[in-house]
Amino acid sequence: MKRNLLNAAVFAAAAIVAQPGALLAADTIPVGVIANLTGQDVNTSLQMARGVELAADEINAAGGIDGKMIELIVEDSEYKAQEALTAATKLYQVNQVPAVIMFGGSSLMIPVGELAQQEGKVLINTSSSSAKLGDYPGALFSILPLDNIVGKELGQYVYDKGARSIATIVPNNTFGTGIADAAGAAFEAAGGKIVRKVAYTEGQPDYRADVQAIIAAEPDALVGVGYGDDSRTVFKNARELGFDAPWYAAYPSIFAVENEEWMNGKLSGVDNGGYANDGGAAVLAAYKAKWPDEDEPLAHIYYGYDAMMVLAKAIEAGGVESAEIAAALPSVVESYVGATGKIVWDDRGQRIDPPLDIIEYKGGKFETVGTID
Amino acid sequence: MIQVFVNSIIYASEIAIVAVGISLAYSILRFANFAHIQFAVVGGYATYVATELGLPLILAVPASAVFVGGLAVVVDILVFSRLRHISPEGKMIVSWGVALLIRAIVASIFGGGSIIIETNTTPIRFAGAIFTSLDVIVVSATVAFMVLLHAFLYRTRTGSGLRALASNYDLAVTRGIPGERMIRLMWFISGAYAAIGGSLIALETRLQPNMDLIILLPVFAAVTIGGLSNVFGAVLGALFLSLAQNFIISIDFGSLVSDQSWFVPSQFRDYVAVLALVLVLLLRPSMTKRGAN
Amino acid sequence: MIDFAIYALTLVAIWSVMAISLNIQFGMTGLVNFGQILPFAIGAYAAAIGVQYDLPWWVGAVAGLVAAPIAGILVILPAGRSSQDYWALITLGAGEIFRLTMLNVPSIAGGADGVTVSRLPDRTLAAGLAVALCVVAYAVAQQIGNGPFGRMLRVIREDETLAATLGRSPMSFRMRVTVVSWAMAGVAGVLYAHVIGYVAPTSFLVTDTFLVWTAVILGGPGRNIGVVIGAAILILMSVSTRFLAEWSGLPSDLVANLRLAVFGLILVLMFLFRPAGLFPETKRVQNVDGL
Amino acid sequence: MLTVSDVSIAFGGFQALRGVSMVARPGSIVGLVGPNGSGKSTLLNIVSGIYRPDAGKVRLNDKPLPLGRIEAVAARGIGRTFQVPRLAQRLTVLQNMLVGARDQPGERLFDLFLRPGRVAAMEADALARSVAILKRLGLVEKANDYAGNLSGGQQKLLTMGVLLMSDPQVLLLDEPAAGVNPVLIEQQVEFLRSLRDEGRAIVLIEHNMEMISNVCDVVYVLDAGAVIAEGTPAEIRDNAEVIQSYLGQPA
Repeated sequence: MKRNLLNAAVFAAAAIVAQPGALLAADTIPVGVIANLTGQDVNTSLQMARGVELAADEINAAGGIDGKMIELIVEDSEYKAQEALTAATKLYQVNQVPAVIMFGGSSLMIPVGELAQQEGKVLINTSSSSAKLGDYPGALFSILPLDNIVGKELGQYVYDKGARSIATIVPNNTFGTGIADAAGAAFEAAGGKIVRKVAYTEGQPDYRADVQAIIAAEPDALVGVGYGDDSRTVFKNARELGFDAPWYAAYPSIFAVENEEWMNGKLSGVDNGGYANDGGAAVLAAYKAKWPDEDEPLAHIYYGYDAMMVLAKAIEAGGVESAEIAAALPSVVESYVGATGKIVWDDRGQRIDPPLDIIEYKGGKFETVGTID
Repeated sequence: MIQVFVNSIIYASEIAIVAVGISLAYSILRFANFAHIQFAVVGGYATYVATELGLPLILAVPASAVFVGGLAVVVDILVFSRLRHISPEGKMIVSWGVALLIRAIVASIFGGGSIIIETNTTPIRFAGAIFTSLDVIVVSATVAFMVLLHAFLYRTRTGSGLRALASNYDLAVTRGIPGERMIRLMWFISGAYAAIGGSLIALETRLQPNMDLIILLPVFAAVTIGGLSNVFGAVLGALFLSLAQNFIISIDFGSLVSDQSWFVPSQFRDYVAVLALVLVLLLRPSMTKRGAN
Repeated sequence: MIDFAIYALTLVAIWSVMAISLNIQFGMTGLVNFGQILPFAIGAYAAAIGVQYDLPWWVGAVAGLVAAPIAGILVILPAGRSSQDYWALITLGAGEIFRLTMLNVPSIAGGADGVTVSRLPDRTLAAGLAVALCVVAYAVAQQIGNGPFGRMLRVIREDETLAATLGRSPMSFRMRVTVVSWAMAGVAGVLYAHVIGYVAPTSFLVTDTFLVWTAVILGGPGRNIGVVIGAAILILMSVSTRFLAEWSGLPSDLVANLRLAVFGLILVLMFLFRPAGLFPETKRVQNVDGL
Repeated sequence: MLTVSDVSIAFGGFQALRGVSMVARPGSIVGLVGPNGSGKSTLLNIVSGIYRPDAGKVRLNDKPLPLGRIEAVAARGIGRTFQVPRLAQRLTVLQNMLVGARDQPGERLFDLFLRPGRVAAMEADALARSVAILKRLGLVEKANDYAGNLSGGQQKLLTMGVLLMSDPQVLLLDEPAAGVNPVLIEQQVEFLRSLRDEGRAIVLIEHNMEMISNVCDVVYVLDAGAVIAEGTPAEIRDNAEVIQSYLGQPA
């Protein structure tokens, strides 16, 4: 709260002092960022935007791209398709940005992807995992990988950890149900039993009834995925209601952990590798240096960071025009190892075969305890 | 099954204490106040701020209640008192404007993300039901505040004055009850109860500026089932709604027709609230006929 | 810049149609509809479902045009005799029932994720269609508002018992008004779906209904040109705050919240100081000399 | 001919009318008198279709009226005014008059959009009739004023004008003279007589006994929901009991 007010005051003061209009000087490269700064899932979205910011800081500190500084223009999507399109139209047409890095579900990403394709612009997706995103090759590139591999590995992992009955809890969208189905199928194929499936609508004030039903079903373990405020609320309900079976997750690092002490040693799962590598560690260090008073960041900072980094490399290799960026992106990605590990794209610019790690929540943060080939 | 009742009582407690304020305002001013829901949200945030400043909850919630009660009075002085003569639906639209304004201010100050107020709770298992020590506090607090409100309305002169205004405003005023002063008092109570309810909800769930949109329909449904202007009817309405909501998601419909178990997903609780709201409004011919002559 | 202006014009035109459709109901007839987003959402989802089944675009459009007024009849038939504050809550509930269904039943239209709709490829074409729809809606609303039909609507708005004692059925007029205005909003929804290229439940919230309400209250209930200007002011304010955020350097979330605050303030201040709107309904003067 | 037979209605526990019968013939003026709360307005509300009685019938020309359905009763040719004049306050005097005209094609969407000629012809006709009636009422100078801006008396005259636009067989008038200045009352009396001479039946609630004596052919006296006396104004005036109990009240 204090931060927000303070920010506002500082920005207001800066606005009076600064020369408006000088923002887009000729020696900068404008890059658009679309995030939902209001509406649902705000915290997660802000984390992604900060990841982009960290990358831009790093690039600019190193002298920019061929001497030109990256200039970020952040727009709010309100988590609404209309506003996302307004933001994208403004960025592409008024600010003339060649590329936009965006956070948002498929209901926002797909219309903006379609716009980007029609206009011959570039969009980098950091958050949506819909299979339809592959329909815009040459315009829409994804840093976030598709789900089914992770889900499948998760099912096997849970069985290997000794669980024989599980309950699943996921948000009711393609991402959540996709993971639940893949993990459930692998788990059942290995010989396990699913005792309760929950797919919740996001944005509910509490998930008490869901958690109670899971407790009543007495599973050996809980398997799920989630992010943002909803995951935090699920944890809160589970903790308060005394649920204490282990928790296995796909992408545990994008969870917003609610209570460090309670979660300690309880949560593990299959995640994209990379956060534990040098790149990830460096981003984490930069984050803590820039925002020292904040809680542990979410994994979305790494996706935001990598998105900005590959974009910068593509501009460096190809040029500042959208077409040049789109042409250069697939090749620069091949040699890039970022905060989320090695990036492999299929021929439509969608991330596949992400490095998979087993990570555990210990002592307030995630530790990599193994890898999956 | 006990679990269903326990959950219903907990949820009903959260909703009821917000709902009584709407009924109270409706009984005297005859309009459904959207801004009331926002008073609850402000109450939740005020409690959060008070705890951040180091106040224990037992003081933070009353402080929040006084603050929001005052806010409700200020809103009345600035807005509603100048619009006593306009139609009920006009007041409803204005109250939406007030709600929007307050929500935007809250979001500007606290940011759009959600906040969880730290509480120390322990799980309790009783007769096969699981709940928490916080739940016990929430339910007891609600019962206590309801008893208090009942005693005020039925055991004090001021309270019976308020009831007289509710049953016939003009008549009560001609008999010497100071209408406008009592309306201010009513706003204070209504705002304070909203704040208490909002704080309890915040403790049980989480705080976010658009929390109002989540609790709007259940609260209005509870008020409507209770008969809009009947203060304690709203409590029964909340209980009835809550029972219906929790039963619908606890019945294993799947096992009734096959050996696969299938439950109505918990988000369908919202339907129960909206459908209850709409059906009750449609099926109240005696009330809908009012104003025919 | 010009492309952005064309896009903004498209939004202004679509939301103007919504404002006109609410104006016929509320401004002229006094129907307090807090669920005006419902016919809009029905139109948009009709377009989306049509596309899902690979039907040509016009099938979805016709479906939207037909389904929206049918929904209107279904809502008004049982609720049409309720007093206006009840009717307000009932329509609000009806809109939410539809949105919750789309949100919670993914097999219909993708649930929370929503579905793609074929997007109008040409921005100018989209703007042209939106403006054309707006002109048609305006013409229809003018014809209704200025004729004997609109005169009787205003009598119903002022005093429905008076209308009844004059031998008119207020219910019949309300029903017809609902059919016309919900059809209008339904078509606006169809066009909206094709302009945005995507339909998801987050586009049809209670808050969106109140955006339309703010436009009507600001512009002047009962005056078609007024509510169009009201909608234009709100949408242009909405898009221009993005430039304000960039220019001032204020965080865009703060600016977005301040914009909402301004919308709330508009509603309150208009009621307090200018209840007839910026462009109040005009007095219709007729020449009686020589008769 | 309007025939009310044995009409009763109760609200909650309160018996507002008990077995009231009344006849109003074309070309006659019937007066309803009695103290406040005696059921006069309730009777008018039943005849005009606002309430459906618990028992009894109301017939117009031997056909029962669809009681409880205001618009259907009005469509049968029964027009009424109210104690507090009901007008569309934010429409002009002229527009209020035009609203009174029946069967307007312009109130049908089909005709409004597709037969503008018919609509215009009807409008021109209604306009001419409105102006003629406004002239009779002395309100033509006010034609383009908002109805809400007229004085109370003028509003009462206007409500009668609006009624006449629909050419009703029966007029039910609830205290047309209350709060009206004497000059306008004179005008009203003239007007009522001319309406009667056109062959209409008029039922009149009035406390002003002078007006009752002047214009009524028959007078019914109601008390506590029942008719306690009926007759010509002269007979009623001579009924000492009636005078004692009820008509001594200030008019």
